[in-house]
Order: sequence, then C-alpha cells, then structure tokens
Amino acid sequence: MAILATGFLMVGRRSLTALVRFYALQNVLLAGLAFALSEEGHLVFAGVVLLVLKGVLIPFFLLALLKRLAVSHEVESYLSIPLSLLFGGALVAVGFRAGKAFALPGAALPEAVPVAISLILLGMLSMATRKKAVTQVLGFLALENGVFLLALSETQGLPLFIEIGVALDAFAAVVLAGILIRRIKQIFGHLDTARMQELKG
Amino acid sequence: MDTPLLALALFLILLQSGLALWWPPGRGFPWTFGTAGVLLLAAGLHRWLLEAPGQQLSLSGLYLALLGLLYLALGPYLRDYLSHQDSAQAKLNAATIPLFALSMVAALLVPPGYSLVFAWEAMALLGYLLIAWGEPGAQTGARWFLLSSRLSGAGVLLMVVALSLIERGSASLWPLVFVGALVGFGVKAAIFPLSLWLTRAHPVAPSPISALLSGGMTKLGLYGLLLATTFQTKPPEWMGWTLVLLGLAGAVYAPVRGLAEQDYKAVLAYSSVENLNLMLAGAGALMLTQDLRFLAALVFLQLSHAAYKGLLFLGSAILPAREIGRLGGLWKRAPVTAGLTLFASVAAASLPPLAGFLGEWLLFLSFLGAKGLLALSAGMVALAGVLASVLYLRAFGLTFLGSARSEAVDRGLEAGPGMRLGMSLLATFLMTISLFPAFFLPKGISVPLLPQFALFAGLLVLLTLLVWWLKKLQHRSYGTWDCGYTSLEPVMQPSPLGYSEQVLRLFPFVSLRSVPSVGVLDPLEQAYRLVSALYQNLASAFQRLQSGSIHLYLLLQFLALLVVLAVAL
Amino acid sequence: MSAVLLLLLAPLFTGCLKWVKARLQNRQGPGPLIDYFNLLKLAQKSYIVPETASAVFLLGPSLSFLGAVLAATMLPVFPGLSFTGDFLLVLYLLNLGRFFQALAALDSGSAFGGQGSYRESLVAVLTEPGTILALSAVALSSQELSLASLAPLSAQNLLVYALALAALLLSLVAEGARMPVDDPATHLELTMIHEAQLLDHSGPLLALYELASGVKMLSYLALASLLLPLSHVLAFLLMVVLGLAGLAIIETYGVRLRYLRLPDLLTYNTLAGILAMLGVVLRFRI
Amino acid sequence: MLWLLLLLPLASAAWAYREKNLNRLSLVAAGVPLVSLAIAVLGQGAKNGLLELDGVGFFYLVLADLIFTLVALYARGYWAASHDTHAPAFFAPFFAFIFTTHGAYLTHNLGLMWIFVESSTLASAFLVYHHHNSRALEATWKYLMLGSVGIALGLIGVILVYAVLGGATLDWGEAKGLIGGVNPAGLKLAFAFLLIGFGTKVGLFPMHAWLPDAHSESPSPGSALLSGTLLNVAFYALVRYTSLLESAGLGSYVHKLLLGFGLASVFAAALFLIAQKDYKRLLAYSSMEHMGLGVYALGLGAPWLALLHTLFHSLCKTAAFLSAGNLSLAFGSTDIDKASGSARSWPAAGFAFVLAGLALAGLPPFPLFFAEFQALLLSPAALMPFYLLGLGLAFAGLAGAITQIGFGTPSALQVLPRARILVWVPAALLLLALVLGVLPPAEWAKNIAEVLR
Repeated sequence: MAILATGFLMVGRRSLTALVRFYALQNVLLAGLAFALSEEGHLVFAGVVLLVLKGVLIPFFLLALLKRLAVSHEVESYLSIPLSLLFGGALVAVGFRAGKAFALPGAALPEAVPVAISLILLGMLSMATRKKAVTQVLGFLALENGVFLLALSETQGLPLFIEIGVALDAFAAVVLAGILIRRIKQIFGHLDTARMQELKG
Repeated sequence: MDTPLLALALFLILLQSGLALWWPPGRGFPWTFGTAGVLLLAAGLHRWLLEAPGQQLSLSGLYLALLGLLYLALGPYLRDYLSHQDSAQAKLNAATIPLFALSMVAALLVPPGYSLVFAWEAMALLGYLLIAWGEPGAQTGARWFLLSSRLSGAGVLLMVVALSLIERGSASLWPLVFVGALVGFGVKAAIFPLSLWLTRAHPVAPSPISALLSGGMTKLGLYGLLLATTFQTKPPEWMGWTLVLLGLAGAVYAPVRGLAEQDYKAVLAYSSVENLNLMLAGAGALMLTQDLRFLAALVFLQLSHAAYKGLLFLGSAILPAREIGRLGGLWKRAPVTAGLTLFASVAAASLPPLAGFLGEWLLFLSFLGAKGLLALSAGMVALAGVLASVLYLRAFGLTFLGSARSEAVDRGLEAGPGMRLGMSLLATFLMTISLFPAFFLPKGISVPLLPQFALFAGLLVLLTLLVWWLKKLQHRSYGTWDCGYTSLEPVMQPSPLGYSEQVLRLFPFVSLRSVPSVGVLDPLEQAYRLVSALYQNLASAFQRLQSGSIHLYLLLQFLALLVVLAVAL
Repeated sequence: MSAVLLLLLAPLFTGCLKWVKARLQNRQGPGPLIDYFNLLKLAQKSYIVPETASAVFLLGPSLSFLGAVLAATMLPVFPGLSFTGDFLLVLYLLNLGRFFQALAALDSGSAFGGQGSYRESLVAVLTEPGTILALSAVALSSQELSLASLAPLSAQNLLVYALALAALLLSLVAEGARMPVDDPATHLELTMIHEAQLLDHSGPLLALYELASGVKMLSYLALASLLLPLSHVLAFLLMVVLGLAGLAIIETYGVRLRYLRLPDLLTYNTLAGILAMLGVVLRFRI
Repeated sequence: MLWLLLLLPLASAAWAYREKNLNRLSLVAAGVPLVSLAIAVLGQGAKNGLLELDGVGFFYLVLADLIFTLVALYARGYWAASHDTHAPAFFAPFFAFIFTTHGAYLTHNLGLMWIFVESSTLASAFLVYHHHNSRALEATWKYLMLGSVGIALGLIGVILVYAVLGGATLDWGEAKGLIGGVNPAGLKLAFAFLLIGFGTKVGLFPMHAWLPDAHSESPSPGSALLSGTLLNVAFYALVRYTSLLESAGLGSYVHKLLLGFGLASVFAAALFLIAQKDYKRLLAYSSMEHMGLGVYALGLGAPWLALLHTLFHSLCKTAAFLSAGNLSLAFGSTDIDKASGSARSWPAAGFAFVLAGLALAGLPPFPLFFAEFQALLLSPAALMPFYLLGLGLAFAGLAGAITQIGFGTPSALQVLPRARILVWVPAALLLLALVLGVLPPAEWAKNIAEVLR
C-alpha cells in the first residue's frame, strides 16, 4: 500500500526534486518487500542491487542532473495536478479490477499484483502526460518498478542474473536518457518534450 | 515440333540482351530479334492451327504468332532506331527490350500458376523501366503504367492462388478465380473505366516500346481472359455481361475522348482502347454465347490490330513533334512512312477490304446472331466504327496532309531503311491476312468469311488502273483554291480541336474547355482525380497520428495495450 | 450487272433531278441528259493538282468512285453476288469512299477543304449507326442476313420495314448531300459540306466524284427499294422515280438546315435504327 | 566457441571506443561479422551453457552478420565521402550492436533474450544519435522512450510466462515442452504484453511512431542496420514466443492478433507512404509495411514464410537504405523533390535505388514477391482481398516516389562520390536478392523452421 501511495504522490507532487525523492523511497520500500519475501538467497541479493542501483544511484544521478541543468522544479503536464490525480485514481481502479485476472494461481504475493498493475498504469500515465524529459524518465522508472513488483509478487522474482541484467539495463537506459537530457537542454534550451515536434508525417 | 523452335527463339532473344552489353546498341537486332520473330511466328501459327482448339496450347499459339510478328518487324527497326539514340539510353534499351520481349513470351508459355504471375509482373517491371527511362516527361505515364500493372498483377495473383486452392479441394472459390481474371487481365487489356493508364503511358513511351505495349502486351490481357474460359466448361454469365457492357461503353468513349486529344500518339492510344474494348466485348459475348464466330472475329481483330497499331506507333517515331496542331504536310518529307501509315490507318478505321474490317464484320454478324438484347450491341459497334474512322481521318489528315502548321515540321525526316523495312513487314503481314484470311483460322473454327481475295485484289487492280489512267492524263500544279485572295495561310487549315468540335458536341460526356486555357473535361479523369484526392485527404488526415508529439505516441501505445488486453481477457 | 446499271443510270438520275427541279421552279433548265455531256466534257479536260497535295489527292476521287461501284455490284437489283452480311460490306465500301474523299479534301491544305472534311465527318457519325442498325434490323427480321433474301413485307415486319425505310431515306439525303442537309446548288463555300471537299478537284477528278455521288444516291435508293413488296427491278425503278420527285420537291419548296441544326434532323435516323432493332428483338408489331 | 561470438564484438567495441582511424575501424567492422559468420557456420547446432545456436537463431545470425559486413564495407566509402568528423564514433555502437544482436540470437533463455533486445535498443540509440543535432536528438529521445516503455511491457510478458510456468524455467526449449498443460488465460495475458512490447520494436502500428524518426535521422549505414537487423531482433523474439504459444494450443488466439496487427500495419504504412516527402522516411514506412507482412505471415501459422520474408526484406531494405545514403551524399538532401531524376544524373546509384524500391514494392524477379505470393496462398479466403488491397495501397505509395527519384526532372547534383564501393554493396545485395527471387529457398526455410514446431 505504501508503494502505491508513493506512486500516487509521484503523480500528485509539483516539485521535481520531491518526485525523485519519492522515487527513491519507493525503491527502498520495494527492496524491503523483496527482503521480506526472500526465502532463498537470491532475492536478498536482488534487493541489495535494487537498493543500491535504484534507491541510491539513480536518484542521485537524477538529482545531480537537475541541479546541473538548473531546471525549474515545476512539473509541467498536459493535465493539472487534480486531474492527474483523478485519472490516476481511475487507472488504479482499473488496475485493481484487472489485477485480479493477472494474479495467477501460485503467485507468491497475489495481493501485490493489483498494486503492481496500478503502478505500471500510473507510470504510463505520467509518461504520456508530463512534458518535461526528466518527468518522462521518472514515469518510465515508476513503470519499471511496477514491473519489478509484478515479478516479485507473481514469481518470487526472476532468476538472479536476469534480475541484475534487467536492473543494469534500466540503469543504462537512465544514464543514456540523462546524457540526452543534457544535450536537449544544451541544444533546445529547455526540457519540454512536447515542444520537440520537428519530426512528423 | 514447336518446342525447339520456341527454345531457339527464346535463346536468341536472351542472347541479344547479353550482346547488347558489348556491342554498339542496335547491332544484331535484325538477326537475333528478327529471327526469333520468325520462329515465334512459325511455332505460334503451328500451335494455333494444328493443336486442339479451345485449349491453352492452341490459344497461346495465336498470341505467340502475334508477338513473333511484332518482334520480326522490330528487329530491323531497332537496328536503326537505337543507333540514333544517345548511347547510354540506347544501351539500356538494347539490353532491356529483349528481356521485356522475353517476359511476354514467357507469360504465354507457362501454365496459370506462380510462373505466370512471375512473368506477368516481370513484364510490368521491365515495361515500367523502359517507359520511365525514355524521357523526363514520361514520369507520370510510367507511374500510371506501374500502378495499373500492379492492379493487374494482383488480379492475376488472386486468380492463380484461388485456382491452386481449388485444386486442393475448396471449390467455393470459383467466383474468386473469375474476379481475379477479370481484374487482372481486364486491366491489362484496358477494360473501360480502368483504361486511363494506357492513354497516359503509351504516348510517352519511346515508339518501339509503344508498339510492343499496344500491339503485344495488351493482347496478353485478352489471352488471359480467353484462357480463363477454359478453366470451367462455361464461365459465369456475370463475367460475360460485364465484359460486354464495359467493353461497348469503352469502345464508344475512347474514340470520342481521342477526338478531343491533340497529341498524335495519345490519339493512337485512345484508338487502342477503343479496339481493345471492342475485343473485350467480343470476348464477353463469346463467353455468353459460345458462338465461334466471335472467336474468329477476335482472331482477325487482334492480328490486324497488332500489325496496324504496331505500324502506326513505329511510324510515329518520325514525327518532329507530338502535337497535331504543330504538324501537317509530313507526307512530303516522309512519303514511305506516310504511305505505310495511311495503309495502317485504313485498317485501323476498319474499312474494307482490309482484315480490320473483316474482324468487325464478323463481330457485327455474330452480335446479330446472338439472342436477345445482345443484338443491339451491333449499334454500338457501328458507332465505335464510324468514330474510329473519323479519329483516323483527323489524325492522319492533319498530320501528314495539307501544309505544315509550324516550323517543327521542317525537322521531319524520313525513317531509315531498317525502320522502313520493319514497318513494311507489318504492312505485308496485314496484306497477307487481308488476302488469305481463311489460312489463319484452324479447322475447328469454320465460319463463313468475306470473299476477301476477290474484293481486295479487285479493288487493288481497279485502283491501280484508275490511278495510272489519271496520272497519264494532262495535269499541272497550281495553288490551292483561295477564293481569289492570295494569302492562304497554313493556320487556316482546321486545327485539331476545331476538326472534332462539332462531333464532340454530340457526346456530352467529353467536353472542351476554353477558359482559362483550351483543354478537355473528361468525367473519367475527373473521377480518378476525385478518388485520388479523397485518398490523399485520408492519408494526410492520417499523418496527424505522426504529429511529432511523443505524448501522443505513448498514448497510442497505451491504447494498443488496452485493446490487446481486452481481446485477451 | 447492278453496278453497270447504276453507273449508267447515275448521270441520268442527277440530270433528271436538275431538269425536274427546273420545271418545278418554272425554269427552262437543261435537258435530262445534261450530266452525260458534263461528264464527257470534264473527262476530256486537264486537271490541276494543288502544290501541297500528295498521292492521296488522286486516291480520293478514285476510291470514292470505286467504293461506290463495288458497293453497287452487291446490290440485288439484278441477281448477282450475294452472301451473308453483304449489306454491311455495301455500307462500309461507301464509307471507304467517303474516308478518302475527306482525306483528299484535307490534302489540298485549304480552309474550305478542311471545313468540308469535318462537316462530312459529323454527318457520317450522325447517320451511319442508324443506317446500319436499320438494315441489320431488316436483315434480322428476315432470318437470312443477306440483301438478296430479305423477307417480303408482311404484317409481322411492317413496323420494322417502315422504320428502316425512314432511316434509309434520311441517310439518302445526308450521304447524297441533298437538302435539307446540304445544298448542292450553292456557290458559297462557307455553307458547303460535300462540294467544299471537291473545290480543288477538277476535270476528270471532278467527273469521278460526280459519278460516285450519283451511284451513291442510287445505291441508297436501291437499298430502300428492297423493302418494297415488288420484284427487285420494278421496285428499284419505282423508288428512283419516287426519289426523284421527292428530292425535287424538297429542294424546290424546302430550305437547307443550318449546319449546327443537323443533329436535330439526323438523330431521327439513329432513333429509327434503334427502334427498328428493338422492334425485331422484342418482336413489336403494329 | 559460441562465447566467442559475444566476446569478439564486445572486445572490438571497447577497442573502437578509443580508436580514431577510420580505415582500421571499418576494416575491423567488416572483419568481425565476417569471422562471426564463419564461427556461426562452424558452430551451427552447438549448445554451450546458456547459449545455443539452433536453426532459427543461426538463420538470423548469419543474415545479421552478412548485413553487418556489407554495411561496414559500405560505411568506409560513405564516411570518406561525407567528411563527417564524428565518423569514428559510429563504430563503437556498431560493435555493441553486433554484440547485442548476437546475444539475442544465441541465447535461448527468455529473460536473457529480453535483456539483449533491450540492450540492442540502447546500442542502436547511439547510431540514431550520431549526427548530434536537434533532429537526431529528438529522434533518439522518442526512440528511447517508446522503445523502453515497449520493452518494459515486454518484460511483464516475460514475467507472466515465467509465472505461468510456475517459475520452473526460462529456457525456451524446456518451456516449450512444459507449456502444454498450463493456464491458458495467463499465457494469453502474457502474450498481449509480449506483442505490444516486442511489437513496439518491430514497428507495428500503432506503436511504430519511433521508427520513421529513428530511421530518417540516423546516418544511412545506421538506418540500414536499424531496418536490416534491429527490427529482425525483435521479430525473432516474436517468432520464438509465437511458437511457444502455439505449443500451448493457443495458436488461433495468437494468430488472430498477429494477423490483425500485421494488416493494420500494412494499411497504416500505406497511408503514411503516399504522403511522404522524404525518401528515408519513405523507406522507414516501407519497413513498417514489411514487418507487418512478416507478422501477418507469422499469423498464418507459417513461421518459415515469416523467416523468408524478413530475410528478403533485410536484403532489399539494406540495399535501399544504402542507395538512399548515396543519394543523400550526392544531392545533400533527403527530400524526394531534391533528389529527383537520379537515374539520369548518377545512373548507378539511381538505378540501385529504383530497383531496390521496386523490390520492396514486391515486384518479381525480386524475392519479396515470392513471399507475398506464398502468404496469399496460405491466407484464408476472407482475408485475401484485404491483403491484396493493403499491398496495392502500399505499392501506390512507393511507386510515385520511386518514379520521381529515379526518372523525374533531374535536380542539381552537389557532388558525385567516386568510391565504387558505394554502388557495389547495394548492387551485391540486389544481386543476392535476385538470385533468391529466382530460386526461392522455401524448402530450406521450412527445414529451419522445423525447430519451431
């Protein structure tokens, strides 16, 4: 539930730094869940990787990026905050409704499945409505977390090396995105992806 | 017996394509291409006359002979023609024309399966390249050609696929076979509303290509349709009626539209559409009635059309400009070409005693012999016939007779000896088939014919005597009657549109426009334009999906997920 | 046989026409044999070839004449050559003549020749389908598709024959270039159709044209006469007399139609043809 | 030995990161895939821990290496002619991309496969970003975002498959054996995510949006790689999963979805094609069309046909993009209007483009025609008209542009590159395609696809 709450808060807050912090918090919570669920060793390890990579490295990377680029801390969106929240609520409802279908027999933590689905949907919502490049990355990361939670709850986690590979991939994607964000700022002078509409047709 | 002949012919054609890469363009064509033509003509006639009629083997023979005739004429013709082109283009043409010729023969030799579609599409590809490479203005025509070929290819593909599925036991697909055949072969034979490509593509193609396309390739469409009738004991009625109705409509529309055309080669193209649609109507009636006279009519119409239309297009190479309004008096500059063109024009206007009339006469009689409303088609045939004769009267008369309408004519030159030989070969064939038509019908098809030999020979002898007598009489050269004034200008001769204006008034579906500039209002073209505009609008509306907004893209992705999930749950 | 008859009769016919017309118009006029003398005179003259002209210039009168003569050989005024579909050949041989006549008119490079040429084309487009349909209908209603074996007039085919007769007579005035389609006596080039094409042909060439024109008119009369319930020769003579009288009366009391109004008149020809054909196919009776 | 296939490009990538000599780089870039090709031929059917090279993997690996080699050869001439100072930066991602591609084809572990597919996105993002300008940046950003989201959704599918199997295995072969008795509802859900996920990378409508941007902004050798190999990587994953679900008895469900998405992509691509003014985007949309056709073939239950289709498409499309590269070098623009009449001003390049374009349009004697014919033969009668209509519309979209580029009024040539290799590579690809078109290797493909039964 707390994870979902962080998800909601990520939709609801205006400040970018706060967003990143919530993301870190979400990861910590996820890692905790991983520890809690761990019966074998590998989930612990996965939890540690998650904690280090996503809970610490990525947020720090993002925060540093924000600082360096002197981005205004305002989140810009197609939807106002209340509307975003409302949509988010609706999506969570959908997630919970549909989540039942996703909870496969033999899932490790069937209760978490709807949460994971909701998290994924919320991530997609923020990606599709937030204008700033950084917020899109955050949306993607939230989505990724949802996927991780889903993996955790459905299967007690994927095999270890896969888990690490996935996490590394996510990390690499964020780093790449970070580089791109820096370039976007340099070339366009802003981070508004909604204004990048040169390529069309 | 004809297999080695065919193999040798194919080998020679292929050889020529290869040789073209080393030899200067045009060299070797009379020997390879011409010989291949003779071989094809012999093998084709052998098949057509001796194999059991109504089967693929004998049918293909007729068309092999027809192609052979054209190749025979093109052999010497290309020798001259290519050596006058600029070298890169000539080289390319010299290598590609044989391949194009090969693909047409291949389409006739293979059974209706994958290889037919293959040859069919290869023909389209090569034809496209030959047209497109011709001149910068040929772009639009080439595109039309390519698009229509694709439509035709799709139809043939559908037919072939349905046929092979039927072989595996799904008999309910028969309608699909005939729809495919109708579209696939109909488009290639320029069936009426889908005929616009021909009149766009043929005028802009180089003259020998136009001759091959108009004389040869379009006939393959008719071959296909006749072939389709052999699949089942009797093809469906709807197909016959569709062909008859569309064919007759096209046979009247095309010459009228041609009368509004100012481009000499476009006029020839419209006349091709008229002839082809008349043949399509005949083929449709053949399906409906199974009357062999229709088949005989088709034989003469097609063989003579190949000869005269080939000749006309080959002759058009000497025109210094394509617009009739800038021509006139070319007879003086190129008497041989003009004479041969006149001969072909008489055949094309379906006037006796040439074989074109024989075909039309058979078509008349077989339509009259048909039961019910089909007999009324004779009126349409008559209308098409008289319009065609006016069409050629105008095209030939304004181009070759009278006095020159612009300085362009001064550049006009007589065709070279090879070109003249090529055209004469076609004229000789036309003469042969007009004199001895019975020879070209196999035993299975015995229909009463006109006393062609007596008629032709009689007319020829009398004409020679009369002209000889007239020539012998005393005569002198003097100015044309000018009402006593002395300033008769070439522009006082009728202009191409002026010539046909009154006739066009009778047919309101094609009208002339004088504002803002002189042009033609053609509902068919307008319909095409409308459809194309609608599709373009749809497409440009669709471009909004690719608006550049990443948020829209993500949303689309999301929606797609939801849709798939909805299917899954 | 028929061709010889028509050839011999043609100058007499045109001459008589002039003579009757003159009488109707209370003029003295030339005698009925005038055209024989005319032709003889023309044949002896030398002729002029315009400077722009080509070989087609001679082909025009020659083929116009030969087409008409050959067409006439197939007319069964006297029993002679006859085969299935001969009526089509007759009409198309006449077309052959017209085709070359119009070409030769273009060959002179004059404004009038061109004008005559395209006007003639219009007349052809207007009359030909109707004529062919009408004759086809008559042939169809007789089962045998040849001129010599047309069924005699009867109650069954009365309507068809009447319509066909109308169509044929209309094409007679159109193809023969008589009033109200054309005025053979005009001297104003701008209003001519048939004559405009002959302006540059003189001497023997003109003679050929004149003769061809006469044979052509007689051919149409002969075709029309086949519809009468009399023996062929008798019907033909009757038809010639009737035609003579009719043309003379029209050309005396009638006026020529404006060129642009031609379609209004000649559409009746097409209409008659279509109706005749429908009459056969759907078995209309009166 | 199979590990060598991974280590070789990885090591080269590390080396290329520092290396600045263009000649050496392109030589190695051509050599590495060539050596890999040889290794692959030797190691066909080998199994080595996590890695396994079965028929389908081998097929795609060979195809990819062939294209890598040829593109590298071409790239040498291309970079020399383009005077691009960034040119050496092209090669590190090039090798990284080879690495990920090899990885994806070699592994039979579904999780690892996912990781490699995702890494291929990242590696190729650098190829797209090569020009470092605003357009390239925009394209890369969109590519990265859409691709990552897509692939994350794909991960959900992988997880669900794993869950459905009870966490027993992620190995494709083992999973295929186990999958018969599992919960179909879960598998259906899983496939929905897999289809959207990998479908995004394949470029299916409506997840295709990144595709034209990425293809048009990448330098031409990069575009050729994207279209000739990257799309195949994701397509390969779809092939594997489709086969998996067919084994689970869900064939009809999977086929329905694949047919639907395939046809939708073809129609959408047709509508985009007709309005195109930029020839690289034109080719990109044509990729979308052909991927749609490939997916359609997959949906017909004929994986061999899908394999053939992607093979033929890769050859022809690589030739087309490389020719497009020639044109953009010569005319300095990717506008169709500014490159018209190329067959007159630079016949070799112009004709290569026209022929490649016509090959892509599905005309014989080029091989795509064979694939389309076979697809029609296998289609249910109700879909035949739609299939033909889609093909026809797509063709109409291509025909105009090809004609104009080839034979329109000639536009001004800026430079005429001298390097022969620029023309030889597309010509070689076309020749290969021509041979395959005349002698289509249908039986061979059927044998290869046996693994998927």
